[in-house]
Amino acid sequence: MDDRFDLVYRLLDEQIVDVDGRRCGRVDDIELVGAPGEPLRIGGLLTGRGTYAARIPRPFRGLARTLFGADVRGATVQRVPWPEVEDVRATVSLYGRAVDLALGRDDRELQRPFQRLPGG
Amino acid sequence: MSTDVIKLSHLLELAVQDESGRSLGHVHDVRVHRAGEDYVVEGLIIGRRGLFVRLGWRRAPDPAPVSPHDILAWGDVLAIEDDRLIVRNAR
Amino acid sequence: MKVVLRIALGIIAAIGGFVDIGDLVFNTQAGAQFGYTLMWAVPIGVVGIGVYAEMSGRVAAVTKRPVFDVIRMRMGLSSGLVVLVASLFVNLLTLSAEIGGVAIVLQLFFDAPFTLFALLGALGLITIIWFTPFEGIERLFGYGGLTLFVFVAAALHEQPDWHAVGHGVVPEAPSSTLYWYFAVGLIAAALMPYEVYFYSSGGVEEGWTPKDLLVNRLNAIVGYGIGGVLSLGLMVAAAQLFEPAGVEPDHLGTVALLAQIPYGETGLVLALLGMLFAIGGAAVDASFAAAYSIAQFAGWEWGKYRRPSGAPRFTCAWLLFFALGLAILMTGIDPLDLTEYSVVLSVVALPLTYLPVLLIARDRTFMGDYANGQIARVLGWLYFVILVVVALAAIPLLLATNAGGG
Amino acid sequence: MRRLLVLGAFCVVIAGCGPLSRSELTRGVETLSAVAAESQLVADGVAQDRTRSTYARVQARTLADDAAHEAEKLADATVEPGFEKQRDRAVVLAGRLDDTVGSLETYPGDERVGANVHDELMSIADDLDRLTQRLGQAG
Repeated sequence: MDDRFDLVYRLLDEQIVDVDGRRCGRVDDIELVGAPGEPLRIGGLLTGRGTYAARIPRPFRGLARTLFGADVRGATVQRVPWPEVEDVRATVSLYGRAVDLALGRDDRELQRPFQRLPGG
Repeated sequence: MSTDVIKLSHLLELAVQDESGRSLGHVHDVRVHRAGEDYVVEGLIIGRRGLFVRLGWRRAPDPAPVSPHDILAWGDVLAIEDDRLIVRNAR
Repeated sequence: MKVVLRIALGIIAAIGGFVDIGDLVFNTQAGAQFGYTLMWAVPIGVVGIGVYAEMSGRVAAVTKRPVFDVIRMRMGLSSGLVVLVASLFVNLLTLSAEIGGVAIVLQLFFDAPFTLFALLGALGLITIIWFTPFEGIERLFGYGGLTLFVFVAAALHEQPDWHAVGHGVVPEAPSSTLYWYFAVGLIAAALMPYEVYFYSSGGVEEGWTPKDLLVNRLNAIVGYGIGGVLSLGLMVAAAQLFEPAGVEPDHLGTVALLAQIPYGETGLVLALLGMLFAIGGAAVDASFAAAYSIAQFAGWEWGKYRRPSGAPRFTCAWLLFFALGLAILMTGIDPLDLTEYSVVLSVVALPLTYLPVLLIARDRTFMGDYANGQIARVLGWLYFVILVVVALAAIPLLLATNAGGG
Repeated sequence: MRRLLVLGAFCVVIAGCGPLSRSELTRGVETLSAVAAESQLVADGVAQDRTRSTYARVQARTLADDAAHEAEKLADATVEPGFEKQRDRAVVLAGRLDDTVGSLETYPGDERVGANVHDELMSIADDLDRLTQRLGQAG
């Protein structure tokens, strides 16, 4: 990844892909660690529908929470610690597998009924 | 080192004012650079051409600034409040 | 040699896949109402879809990003969400209209209740999608749609008045609101955005790289260009066979008469088969376009290159859209009314999805040497202006003409 | 949303009950002419055995429904004073059109019926044309 880049332009809203090439969410928000007067660094990426409300103009946040769910860590929002990010190019690639980071869980849960069908 | 967490979504579109309350526009993007294993924030891209910046309109291929005075060094940020971001008065 | 064959097969599929229920209806009605005088609108739409498809295919090949990926990254979450909801809505109307079209054609073959065939048609399409790989789906419907060339043959068979055809290349100056409504409808019918979502996602599905840019360009220019000939064939045939007789083709079945009159039962069967494949293919494309949009926006795994269980939420999405499309049909709404609304509303939403693609296609950060060149830049922006004008004109015209009812 | 629906329903009611203007009556007759024209093409196909019977039947049924629908619409509406006669004439012709195309639906494979229907449709089309002309001259 580039030594210098802009978060919105290059990282926010990008596709996250795990080491097996599986798409497992988008960069819906970014956690920055630090405070004014001291360094601020990227702490991790947030992904999941629970982040949507915070991204939407204030008047619609209540509606968004109803539609997409509130921010519940581990349930509607998953955090990917920054050291797990391998590279930021066309996609955001991870060192690990989605399952180990609790990403793409809904896909795995829905997988089983389809696997039982012929051709599934 | 502080463990305060600021979400990017909170910074985006936040109104920027200096100490005397003069409006400087809104935050449109955040520029980071590599520092060892980490990426640290070097400044905020602020201004009034928000939509164009967001759409990638006035962007050079490299993250060259939109225009030098639209980049605000992180060191100049004094406080982040709920609905605004306060920066040091321009010298 | 093998490469040439592969390219040719792809282009042929693009030709056959160009026409859907909207093209069938609008071109035939335009010819029946206004003779050759609206022919100019077809190339405007065809070049537009070519430009849009070429850019989005190029972006897909170079950056591996299909259209809704680009929309999400360029417009962000909240604006992107608005675009997503708008596109899903018109996509659903389109899908519903196409399923209805399949049911009507089946009815013309076998004469049984419409609702039964809507159900059977949808189940048939779902089964085909379930078991057939991506390329197979594209080819099956694309090749089947080629029998629509019977309409081009019909148009030539009737010896068109070439002088009048020549006049059709420029708009008529003092014309009615209905005339302009049809102009917008013709442009919109050629420019249905679901085709582009499907096309660019297909590029990613087939693993396109910059090496495939020639294929992409040929598909967009030659494939869609020849597809446009089908549209013109319908219009010219209707101008000769329907306009003098005073026929107003308000039913999908009427379109098939254009082939039956010169070629009898053979022509009729070819026309109906072509319509079945073209409309069925469009239903598949539209359902996939909807599922691609949601999955790309939300970051789910997607793609037909995986088995249905390999991208389960994506699979659920297209199944759900089939169900919703059927549900709309079950309300008893006329599929042709649905078609008109879906075509006109599509063009209203179109600039929203077109602009992000244009912005990425010109951006050297993402595209490197493959960013828009001189021609693509000029055409790209020219079409942005045209699209905005057409989008702004569409709704007032729809209301003023009572959806083409006069 | 509910207000919109009520407003929409109101418009439909108004449009359905207001007196039919001459241009609306003319438009109705033109629709019948278009149905007659298309039916002739279908009947032609049957007469010359150049079609499939399922296609002819479904298409004839659809067209007969169009004619019946138009007949109902015209019969239910009040018209501008002075046009009652033309309206009644249009309703009669729509009924004839419905019946004629209907027999095509019953015998979509019978060439003789096809030919008869075609001739009958020609005469209905002529009558409709005359009616349109009269509507054009009046007023």
